[in-house]
Amino acid sequence: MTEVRTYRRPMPADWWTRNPSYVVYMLREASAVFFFVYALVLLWGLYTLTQSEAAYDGWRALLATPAMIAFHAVAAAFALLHTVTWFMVLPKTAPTLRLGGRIVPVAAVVVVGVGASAAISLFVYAWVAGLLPPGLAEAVRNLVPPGGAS
Amino acid sequence: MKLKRSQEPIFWLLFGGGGTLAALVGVVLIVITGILVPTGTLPPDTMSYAAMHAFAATLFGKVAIFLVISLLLWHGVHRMAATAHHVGLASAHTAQIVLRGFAALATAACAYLLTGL
Amino acid sequence: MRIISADVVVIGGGGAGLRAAIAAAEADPGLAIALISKVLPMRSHTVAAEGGSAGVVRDDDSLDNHFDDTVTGGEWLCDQDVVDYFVRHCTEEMVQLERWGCPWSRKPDGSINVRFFGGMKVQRTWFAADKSGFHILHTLFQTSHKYPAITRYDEYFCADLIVEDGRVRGVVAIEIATGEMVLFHCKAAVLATGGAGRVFRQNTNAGIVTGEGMGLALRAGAVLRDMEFVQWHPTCLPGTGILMSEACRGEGAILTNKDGYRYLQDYGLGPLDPWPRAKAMELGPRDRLSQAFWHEDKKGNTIQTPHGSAVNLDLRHLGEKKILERLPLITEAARTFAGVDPVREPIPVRPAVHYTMGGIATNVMTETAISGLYAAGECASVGIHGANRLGSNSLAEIVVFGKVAGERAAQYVRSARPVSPERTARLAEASATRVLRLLGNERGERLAEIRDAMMDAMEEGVGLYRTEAGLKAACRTLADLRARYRRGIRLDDRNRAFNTEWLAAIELGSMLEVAEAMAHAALWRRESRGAHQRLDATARDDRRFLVHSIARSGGDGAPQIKSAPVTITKSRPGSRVYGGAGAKAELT
Amino acid sequence: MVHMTDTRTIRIEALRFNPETDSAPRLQRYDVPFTPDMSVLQGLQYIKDHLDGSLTFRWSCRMAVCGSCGMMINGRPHLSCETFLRDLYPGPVRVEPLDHFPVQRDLAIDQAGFLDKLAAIKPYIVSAKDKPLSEGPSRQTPAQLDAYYQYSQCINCLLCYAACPQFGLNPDFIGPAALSLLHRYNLDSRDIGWSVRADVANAEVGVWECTVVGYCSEVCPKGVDPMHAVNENKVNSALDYLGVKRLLGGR
Ligand SMILES: Cc1cc2nc3c(=O)[nH]c(=O)nc-3n(C[C@H](O)[C@H](O)[C@H](O)COP(=O)(O)OP(=O)(O)OC[C@H]3O[C@@H](n4cnc5c(N)ncnc54)[C@H](O)[C@@H]3O)c2cc1C
Ligand code: SF4
Ligand code: F3S
Ligand code: FES
Repeated sequence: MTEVRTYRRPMPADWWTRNPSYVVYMLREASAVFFFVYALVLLWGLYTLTQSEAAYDGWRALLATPAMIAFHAVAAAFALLHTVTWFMVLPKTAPTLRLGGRIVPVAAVVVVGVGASAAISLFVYAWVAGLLPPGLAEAVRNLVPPGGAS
Repeated sequence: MKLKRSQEPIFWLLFGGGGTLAALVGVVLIVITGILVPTGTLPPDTMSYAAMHAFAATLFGKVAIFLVISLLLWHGVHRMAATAHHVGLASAHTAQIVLRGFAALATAACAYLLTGL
Repeated sequence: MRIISADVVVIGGGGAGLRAAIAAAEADPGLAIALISKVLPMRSHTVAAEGGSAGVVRDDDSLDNHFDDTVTGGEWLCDQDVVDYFVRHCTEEMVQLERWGCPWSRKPDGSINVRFFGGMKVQRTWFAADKSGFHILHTLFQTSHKYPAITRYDEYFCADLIVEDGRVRGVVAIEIATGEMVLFHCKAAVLATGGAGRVFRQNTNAGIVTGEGMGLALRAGAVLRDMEFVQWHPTCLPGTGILMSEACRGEGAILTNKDGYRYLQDYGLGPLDPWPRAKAMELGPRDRLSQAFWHEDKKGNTIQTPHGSAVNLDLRHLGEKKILERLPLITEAARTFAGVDPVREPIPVRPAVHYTMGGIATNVMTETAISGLYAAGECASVGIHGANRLGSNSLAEIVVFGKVAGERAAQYVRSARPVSPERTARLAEASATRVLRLLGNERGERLAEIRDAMMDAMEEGVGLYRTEAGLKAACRTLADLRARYRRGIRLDDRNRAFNTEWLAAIELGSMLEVAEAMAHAALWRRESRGAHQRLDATARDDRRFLVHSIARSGGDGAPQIKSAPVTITKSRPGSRVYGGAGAKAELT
Repeated sequence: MVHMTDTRTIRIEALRFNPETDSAPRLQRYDVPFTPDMSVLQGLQYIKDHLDGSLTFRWSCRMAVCGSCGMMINGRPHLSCETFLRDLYPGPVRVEPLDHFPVQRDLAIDQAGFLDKLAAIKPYIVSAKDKPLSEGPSRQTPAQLDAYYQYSQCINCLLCYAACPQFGLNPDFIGPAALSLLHRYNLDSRDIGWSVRADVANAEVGVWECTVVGYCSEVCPKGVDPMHAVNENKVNSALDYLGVKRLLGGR
């Protein structure tokens, strides 16, 4: 049999720069690096917390350096990108959602998801900042006994 | 065609858990711990040694800290392994072994530290 | 030359070929079945069929209705014993496709939905949205994976049949990827190579519909039947010929001329009301609708487009919801290829060549004149279409007779006597040499020149309306083109691997022979019947021409045309009327 | 309305590769006169008929349904028969074989790998019991039809593979189209479902090779949304891994 000769084009390491859709994908994936580093920063904080107050304060001083604040600012932006893209992909892992026979558009899922995320964020912020309405604050205190987060 | 069963589901579930957590609270946590508290925008004792100690002493606190740190790590390494492969840094397999090994160690360390509090 | 041994070789991976291969595999799982196709099976032209496939299911329908619609539609040139077999087996094949997963459109209770097609008394067309052929083909192709007896040879181009002592012995093919010549030794072969619409310029057919099966069979000693009957589809986009399915009209679309007038009422298809009505106005048969266009055009009532005159196919009154739900492919195609949104504007359409009623002559068992050689699908003339095919009968045909061909071939293998492979191999070598010679020509014309001249000759002389003078001129031109072809075509591409220019050159040889058979048969038939309309013999002449035409190869010369009897069992030739007159005729 | 007869000229740059003479592909340029109704495919046919008969590409239906004519047009996978030169004017138009596939010749890629994958997913109805044809068609409600219909629209054009970098990096990846067809049969009410094709979905080269790039769904000309098929099956495969797929109503 005559062999079928073919040419296999190489896949260069920068393939993802050739197409805007790939660039967006890589940016989305890059958010993972920030979560990873952020988790390590927290882990380091936890470690200092087990050591001594001085060590822990040292960690907090590190957090207050401009470089670290800049890092967190960028990380927050990527986290936001993650939130939006996560809800774009989420409906793809479930059977096609239908409401009254019509397919629910991805945009609707994103709006609901991002809305939920915003609500939770608001709650956490209010809790930490001590801005919860009294009734809710009481409920939270029952759940997380004194000392809480604030 | 040779088909070998993938062990991916377990890591994918960790990735998915981390991704969902990150999507819901990622932004607010980073903003609070990384920007608002260090810049003093929130009351100074918000993350004080005493407050955090007390928080980590509760069961809720332990679980919350553990989930945030470990799941974000597992989430992170999952995509980082793929990206490392994408840009030609390592084969998908090597990247997974290295990064997942690291995540496993860090998870263990986190659990260990929390039990000490 | 590479040699492969098989029991049955099926040439063609369209609906007919796949159904034949599956039938052979089911008849005898121990057979070695080779399925050869010049394109991946799912690229075959069956994929483009839109409207649907016939099969009696409604309580108010009957096999007799289907029989009558078919025979009347074919103006009594159908072999009625074959039509009888056909209508009795359509529904079963539709159910079979359903079992294999074809996503037929359903009624709310989950039962099969059927729609109207032109020339039908009762709705009988099974459909899968307007992608019926696509779904049928993919269902058959995917289902064929269930049968280990079938080995596919995708992108193998069949160049010749080897026939010894009146029996088929082998198939010579080119493996396209490498250009290697391959001989398939076989005991039986099924031709399922599709139609020949590409011999005309304006046509609805895919690029692969070049009539090679007919050419191969003709050269091997089989005969072609009823080649003068070529169906024009009345509603195609000017220029590309892309089809706006009959399903549009089945769903209620109307045809209007440049003044917005529903001109079909002037051509024996009216009156207008009540509407919709079976076999009237836009639901009349294709030949009548195409012919009405020709007259409207002559009267100057058509609109002018850069690709010739056209009339309007208007869907707007159906409403956006129904249009999008029932005719998604049409909507997409009209938007993409004509730049027209059918929800808002009428679609300009004109007739284009659509279907080859004639083909390799077979009996009801799909046997050709060569023993061990079977033919099914559009390449065959089994006898059900007569002078004009009824819409949605050919998708049914490819499965009903594809199955027969596969079963018959499997059965034939059991009785086939052993042969000397050396002699077959020698004949194959000779055939390969002939094919390879095309690659070596240092001088000659460009392929496209001869092909374009052929298409012009066919459009000009063998079109919707024919005359003796026009046909004679076409015959002369075609003879001349064949001589030029023999003198040589000079190819730019001299490579063996994936040389599509070479394949096109081989195709052109078959196309010229098939075109010549069409022209000569049309010249011979001095009457007007169904799709064959002569301006110099406008009446039907049952006394002289209630017979099939048979074309036999004349070698390098013109084909010889003879007649053969038509089998008439229960339906006596009557007049073929539609519209109000048709309803009256049926009452009496 | 544009005048369909206006003729302009556009440059088409085609990637050429001849396995008999070339060791690597090269670009060749052609100037092609075109009218506003001409597709890229018709531009290539013009070249083949009038300028260079050796330019090799696949086509058949020229109405976007047979899936033959996929190629990279200006770096993006398209069906060349439904991509119009007027939209690419003033050009140049770069046409290349579909990314990530081995090139057979010029714009023709090697499709054999895909055909093997298609065979591997058992692309046919596997039913619990054989009902004789005489019992007539099975019932399938419009809702049951809807459940899989979208995934049955795949024309096997392979644009999604050209869009998927994971396939580029690992040619063994079963890939978006084959996995969509796997899903199509699993979702069909006439099929016994997941268990029949689980081995393919669960495999290393099955759904788990996908990293949710999602470009496959962007380029798909038939709205199949292969990304959805693949990722819905990650959940199925994970449940199967945990041994709860059946408990949770998996067929
Ligand atoms: C646009 C359109 C719409 C239609 N709609 C309908 C409809 O609604 N209802 C209906 O009943 N009919 C319809 N028809 C007609 C119907 O689709 C065809 O008649 C039918 O599909 C033909 O099927 P086939 O299997 O005979 O041939 P094809 O599907 O044409 O298959 C031919 C096969 O032969 C192979 N082949 C050919 N030559 C060679 C060679 N030399 N070597 C190797 N292989 C070769 C090809 O690769 C291909 O696989 C339509 C036709 C068109 C053009
Ligand atoms: S899923 Fe879409 S892009 Fe992929 S092969 Fe099928 S039709 Fe083409
Ligand atoms: S592009 Fe590829 S990675 Fe997944 S979502 Fe589509 S298969
Ligand atoms: S030629 Fe058939 S899809 Fe383009």
